Amino acid sequence: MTLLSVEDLSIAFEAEATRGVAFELRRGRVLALVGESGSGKSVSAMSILGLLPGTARVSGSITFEGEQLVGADPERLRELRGGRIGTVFQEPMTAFNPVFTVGNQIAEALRTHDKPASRQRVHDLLGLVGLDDPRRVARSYPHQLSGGQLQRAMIAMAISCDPVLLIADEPTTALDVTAQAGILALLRDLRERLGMAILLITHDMGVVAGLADDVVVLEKGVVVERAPAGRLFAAPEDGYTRALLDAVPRLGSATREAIEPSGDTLVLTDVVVEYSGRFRAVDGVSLTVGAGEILGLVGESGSGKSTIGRAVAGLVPVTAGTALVGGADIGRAARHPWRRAAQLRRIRSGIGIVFQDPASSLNPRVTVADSIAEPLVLHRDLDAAARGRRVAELLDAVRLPTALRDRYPYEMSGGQRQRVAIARALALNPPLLIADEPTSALDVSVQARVLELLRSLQDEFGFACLFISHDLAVVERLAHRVAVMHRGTIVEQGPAPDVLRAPEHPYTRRLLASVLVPDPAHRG
Amino acid sequence: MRTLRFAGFRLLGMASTLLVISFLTYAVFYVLPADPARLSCGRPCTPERLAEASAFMGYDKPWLQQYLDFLGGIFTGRHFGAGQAAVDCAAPCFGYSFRLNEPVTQLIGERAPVTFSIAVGAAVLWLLLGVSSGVAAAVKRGTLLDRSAMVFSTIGVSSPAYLVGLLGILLFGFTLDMVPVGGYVPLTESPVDWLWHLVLPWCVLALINAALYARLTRGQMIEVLGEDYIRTARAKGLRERRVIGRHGLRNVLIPVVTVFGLDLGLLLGGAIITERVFSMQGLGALLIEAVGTVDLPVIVGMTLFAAFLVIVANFAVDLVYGVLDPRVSR
Amino acid sequence: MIRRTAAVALTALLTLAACGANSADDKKESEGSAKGGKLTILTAQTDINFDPAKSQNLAITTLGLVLRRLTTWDVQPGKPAQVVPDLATDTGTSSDGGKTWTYTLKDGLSYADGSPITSKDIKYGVERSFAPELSGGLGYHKGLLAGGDKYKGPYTGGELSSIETPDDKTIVFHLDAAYGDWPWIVSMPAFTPVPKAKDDPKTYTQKPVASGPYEIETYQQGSAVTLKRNPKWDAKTDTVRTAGPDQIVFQLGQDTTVAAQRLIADAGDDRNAFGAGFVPPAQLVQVQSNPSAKQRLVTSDAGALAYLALNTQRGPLKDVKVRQAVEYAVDKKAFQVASGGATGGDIATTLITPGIAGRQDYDLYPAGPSGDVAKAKQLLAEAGRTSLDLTLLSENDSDSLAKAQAIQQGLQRAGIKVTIKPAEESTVTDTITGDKGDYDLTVSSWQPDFPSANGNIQPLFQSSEIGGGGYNISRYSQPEVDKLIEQALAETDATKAQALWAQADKRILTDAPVVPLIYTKNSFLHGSGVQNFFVAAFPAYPNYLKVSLKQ
Amino acid sequence: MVVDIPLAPARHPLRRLLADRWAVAGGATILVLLLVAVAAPLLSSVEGHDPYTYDLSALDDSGKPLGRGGGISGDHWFGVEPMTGRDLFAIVVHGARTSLLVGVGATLIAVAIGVLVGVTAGYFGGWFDRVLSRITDVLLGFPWLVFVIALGAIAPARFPKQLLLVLVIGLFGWPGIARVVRGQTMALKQRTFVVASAALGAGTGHQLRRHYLPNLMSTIIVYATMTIPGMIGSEAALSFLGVGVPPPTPAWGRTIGEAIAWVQTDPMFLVFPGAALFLVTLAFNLFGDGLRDALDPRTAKR
Repeated sequence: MTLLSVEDLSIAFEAEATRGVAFELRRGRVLALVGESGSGKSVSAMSILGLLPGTARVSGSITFEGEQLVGADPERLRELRGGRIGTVFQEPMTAFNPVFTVGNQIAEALRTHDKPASRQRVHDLLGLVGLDDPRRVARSYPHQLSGGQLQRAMIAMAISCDPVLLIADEPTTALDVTAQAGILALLRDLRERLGMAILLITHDMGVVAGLADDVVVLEKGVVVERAPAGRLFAAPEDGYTRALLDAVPRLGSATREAIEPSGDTLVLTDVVVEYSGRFRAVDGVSLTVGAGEILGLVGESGSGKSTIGRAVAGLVPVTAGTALVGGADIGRAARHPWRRAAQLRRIRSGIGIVFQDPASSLNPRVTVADSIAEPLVLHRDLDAAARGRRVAELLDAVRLPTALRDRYPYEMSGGQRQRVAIARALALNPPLLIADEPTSALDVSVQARVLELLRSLQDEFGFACLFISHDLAVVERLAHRVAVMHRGTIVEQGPAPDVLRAPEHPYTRRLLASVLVPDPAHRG
Repeated sequence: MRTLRFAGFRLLGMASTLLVISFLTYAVFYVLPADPARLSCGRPCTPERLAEASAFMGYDKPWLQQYLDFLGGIFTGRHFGAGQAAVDCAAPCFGYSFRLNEPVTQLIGERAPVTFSIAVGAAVLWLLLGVSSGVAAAVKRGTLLDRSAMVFSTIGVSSPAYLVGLLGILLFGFTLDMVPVGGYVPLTESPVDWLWHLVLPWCVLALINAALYARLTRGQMIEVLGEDYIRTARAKGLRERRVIGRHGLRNVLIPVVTVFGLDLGLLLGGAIITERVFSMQGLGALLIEAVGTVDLPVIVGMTLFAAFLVIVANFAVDLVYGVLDPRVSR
Repeated sequence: MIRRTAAVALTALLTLAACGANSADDKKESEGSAKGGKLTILTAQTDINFDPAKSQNLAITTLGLVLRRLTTWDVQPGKPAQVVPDLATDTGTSSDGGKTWTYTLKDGLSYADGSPITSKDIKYGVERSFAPELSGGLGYHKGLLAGGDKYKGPYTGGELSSIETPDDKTIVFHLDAAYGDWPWIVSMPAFTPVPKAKDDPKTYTQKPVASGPYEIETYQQGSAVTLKRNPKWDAKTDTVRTAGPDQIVFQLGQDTTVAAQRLIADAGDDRNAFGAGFVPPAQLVQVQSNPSAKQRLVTSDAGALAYLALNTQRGPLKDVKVRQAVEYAVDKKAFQVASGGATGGDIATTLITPGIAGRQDYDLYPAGPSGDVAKAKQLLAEAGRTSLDLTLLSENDSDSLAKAQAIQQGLQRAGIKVTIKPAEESTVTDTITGDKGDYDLTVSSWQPDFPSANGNIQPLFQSSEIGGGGYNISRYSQPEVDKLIEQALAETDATKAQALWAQADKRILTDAPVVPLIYTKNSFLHGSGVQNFFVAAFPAYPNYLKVSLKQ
Repeated sequence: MVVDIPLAPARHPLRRLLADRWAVAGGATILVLLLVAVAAPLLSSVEGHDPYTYDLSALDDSGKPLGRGGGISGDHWFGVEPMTGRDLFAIVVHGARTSLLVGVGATLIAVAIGVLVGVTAGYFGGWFDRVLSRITDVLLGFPWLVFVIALGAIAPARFPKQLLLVLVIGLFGWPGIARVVRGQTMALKQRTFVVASAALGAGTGHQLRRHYLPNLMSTIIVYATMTIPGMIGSEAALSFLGVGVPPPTPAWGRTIGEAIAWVQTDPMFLVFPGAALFLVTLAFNLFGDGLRDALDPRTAKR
């Protein structure tokens, strides 16, 4: 029985966002709308709720339980929202109003739809979504809870009025793998128990495989393929779908064998990093990265992996222990940034660094060429022509056309920007590259290409690399060796195949178990 | 424990700020070319009488000594002269005005109700006016209402307070004879007259400042309306009025309160122009008068009081901030 | 302050009785003195100091309503001001060649609390004015009473032996030297009775023990003072106070412009109000086009001298030729306009003001009202100056600045550049009466402290009055003139003295230390319900004691 | 909203500014006023008067301007000043010089100090930031009017009052911009490209020059534009209170202060300088608004 039927849906703002989108969702089923950013999947979902900005022009038809929603009375749409249709969003941290308690916001949803909003009911709902201590959660403000807890609370709010349809817009994207696995399990369970239909919006094929019955693939606002999940993963028909699936990093597909490094580029010994004298972000970490070797540093958010990256770059002082880069102690130099400025500078000239966010990795007021040339200006005494030649070389190395050199960051895509950032990091041919989640903000297809680029660059230049990531599959593609971090310490390290195939530490095992496999047959 | 330490540091900071300000004020006004003793010299003012008056008031001592005496007086109180006619200034003594024959603390107590009446009333009015029109403009963004609200606020921001005030007196006081043309009646004496005398200054101050707050509120509200939690609130089916009035407004109020705290300090500390325009003898008028007559104790005491208010206002803002925004509560 | 606010007469020599501005209307009104009503007085002052030891108040204004003295002034329209007995039965009998003065109190005098007024209270009142803690009042008696220079007041110094009170009705003053004007001295606030038992120096400024027809009902710092009737005051013992209104309210801190506008509008309570301050020029103009207000405007006769003082001890101004050039260059007409035009005053050429006995009219620098620029330039050239750059110290209010600018632009015409330095009133006073003399020019006005030529000349031009609080603000020092002044002071024959003062007047102006600008007139406004409001020739302030309300 | 709305093509800020009618009107008015200020002597000489010379023939005996509208005539375009007969057009036109000079001058000082304090506080952080922020907070609410009045009284007569005003208004005017700049600097400090630059070994000078200042520039320009009207207003308020530019140098605030008393007999005396002051403030506010909208990267993104 059809619950939701979308036909010939076209949405336009200043430019066209979707054209002729159509799909059907039946009671109790899970339909996934899949696509990369800009594919129009979120816009389509928002149009169902009537939550598009006033500038949007919508045409076509959306029928929910036989009722036409396009052009419907706003008051009627309001009643449906949170009533018959629940919604879960991507960022639980920002989706809750920071100034009210979680319980308060859930009760508000109940009251709005004239449901009894007793404290008990709120606690029951929070219990239903698997939160251990519903009373405490209800009393808490959003900033006092973790992302996973908040997402569960958000789901509790979405299902508070017994909706028949749940729209889940990237419900796990902002979460750690273990939390993500839990949320997916919860959604599956709720579907079973409450018989809801779920409209799942995601870019992650792993999530699709873990939850969806049917899949609709969107590319640039147009539906390119529509199929049951099993068939789609087994035999994708459309080229785009195939490319999308191929780009997804799969654990166990391509590990790299360990190499014999000629010496150690980075040596951390019992490194401790404390923030403001209290909080220990890193608690006695020892590791080495050999010359020409890529060490994958894996861990969930808050495990301290990024802090290690920053400590190695001298951006945060090391509280105790030593951090030697090419034999020089950057940890000590960073403790006295003024007294040891020259030393710090010298060590830093041997380190390249790439960060996560391509949107802010480049100075918006500076051209591509000037951004790449910055390290040259700082550390090499080159004339303008020589710098220009080097910039051209680097652009070439990261597979960017030299024509881009005079562009500004806002004139480029995220992937292009990240390539520029890599070029800048490599400008001085540094012996050590620190890559801190370099691809996690990119679409899968872009991510695959950037990873490929990094790998070939490493082959070509032979730098040592500290590769920090939360994504085990990504790490597996690049790293020779892997270190797993948990709560500020390294719980396990060793050659990549050993750690990722035959983990010894229970935490590593749990981590691996949580990784989603983009195959519906592997549902946990 | 941490809270205590924080509060301790905060209080220490406040005290040292006040100390620095009092010292600077003393230093600046001490170099004024006028002799404060001459005020109390009488006529004819012979050099002997002048010296006598100067010694009585303590102006004959080195100025650093005078400053230290002043500081001491805050904690222990002071006496000037001897015998039955000796002038007492009980602790906390922020100086004694020989021109007005009253301790500065008492003077401030007497004048403060005027200034507070102006400030509090105007502030309430301008907050109501500013925030509500700012919210309305943000919600109806791009409409005629929004644009006319913003045109009015630009005009308001561009108008000097004294000009508006004086024109207000002219129009409503003289021409239409609707309100009194300045002056102040204590609330305790006649609440109706009190209100009647304050209506015009309130409106003038409120109109001008509301313009600023309307712009601020509008900008903040537009920003807040773009936040995820607003979308969440809508997605759970809340009525638009509740989305704006509860989820939006609460978050908009946080920056508004910050700005407001500072403005209130400014207003309390020196509503000089307002009081002058409306012939009200509040703290601002007291201060101007004191500067004109080199009434040094009043100047120093008042400046310190103003600084104190500003610092307290800052502190209060921090507290309110903590209440409004659970993320910063320590 | 002598210069701007209140002025006090200290001599029995009286001005002529001409009083054109107080026309027939006022006289008709003065026939009846109705009782009752609430009178409002609008004043720019923000506090009223009722402590007689600290007050510089005129006998006919605020303090006179509440406090009585040994003698007081009788000021009535069309008549010269006289010193008349107040608490005393007469204006004093002298003996010992004018060194001893004896007064007897009237019968049936009592304070508001019913206790009798005694001569000991007056002695105590005078004594406490010597206390440094209570300084700030009019202290002329301090230099005249024997032993006054050493006495420190009753709180620390015991009694002053030169004042005797043989009984409760009699008081005797012993002076260091003979002083014929003593009856005027005892009309000053310090000669108010203060009962020792009620003397709390800390609160007496707001809670004096009333002896006059009114006592203080409420005192609201900075906003209002309300007077109510003193039931114990007996009209039979008082010849000068009519005590018309039942209640008198002083509204403090009133902007003079706003106050004048209110009085022009004449609405509500303002009908029963008058302004204590002069009407500003703009409102004088406004009054001209308002027949009702025009009727309620009262203008005094030409009185106080407004003049430009040239600091004779500074740079180019040491040269008499330069000073004379300034005499010609000044645009007196512009100054007159800036002072309110014809209602602001008459063009002045002499130091002794009209109405003072013995005044001789003359013009040493005949340049016409707008000055003689050519002559000024010629004199400057003779002095070897092509240009001059001077500072003018001015008070920082729009009226003073307007006047300063009138001077500025006048001198500009002769190539004399003037920079105006505005400062607060007290700063100006301190600078011009201080010892340093850091200014070139300043505009001042002088109401004679004595309505005698003496009052016009001695305080302003004797070399002993330079600095140290003295008002010789042109810092003029000329032995010949000093000698003339001493001679005139010592002269007991009035006619001879007047001739000497007139001689000094001319002699001084040949040295051009000051430029006489105008003889100012003061204008006041009152509401339509106010009657018996008049401004006599001297002092040029309204007589509060006689004002009543139409009933 | 996280809705993936396609990026609108980025337009150049200048084009966006030119598309804003009100901003263009404000900018044009500012230009005209600047021209008027620069050409003040020329303009008033075309009319035939300077702002200093008395013209008693234009007044009646009481000092009131002869003729209608405060003496408006072919000879005196805006009429004359009561009590002096000085030409009001010349006064208003020359007053623009005073207002703009003090307004712009004080803004330059305030912006210079504010940027210095804001950038260093935000950049260095720690106790340095805490001390500077506290000073900023206190000064932001400080009754500086009192200090200005007192300083006017103690400054030597020869010290140019205009310069004193510029200095004093500027010295008390910086806390606002310091706050904004500090906030922006702290935000920039978190931006990856700044962190990356530090990780590359860039020194303080390089970072400030290369990364901070260029990205703060639009904020600074917008804020400066929005500050000028406030500064002009401060000068006028001080002149109104009688502690601003000394006479006879024309200043709108002082003329307004004087005109208040005349408003019932000679309203035009108030209208001209009042309108001029209002107009210049309004123009700067409109222009500043437009500039902010045009330069704000957030509105640029939307």
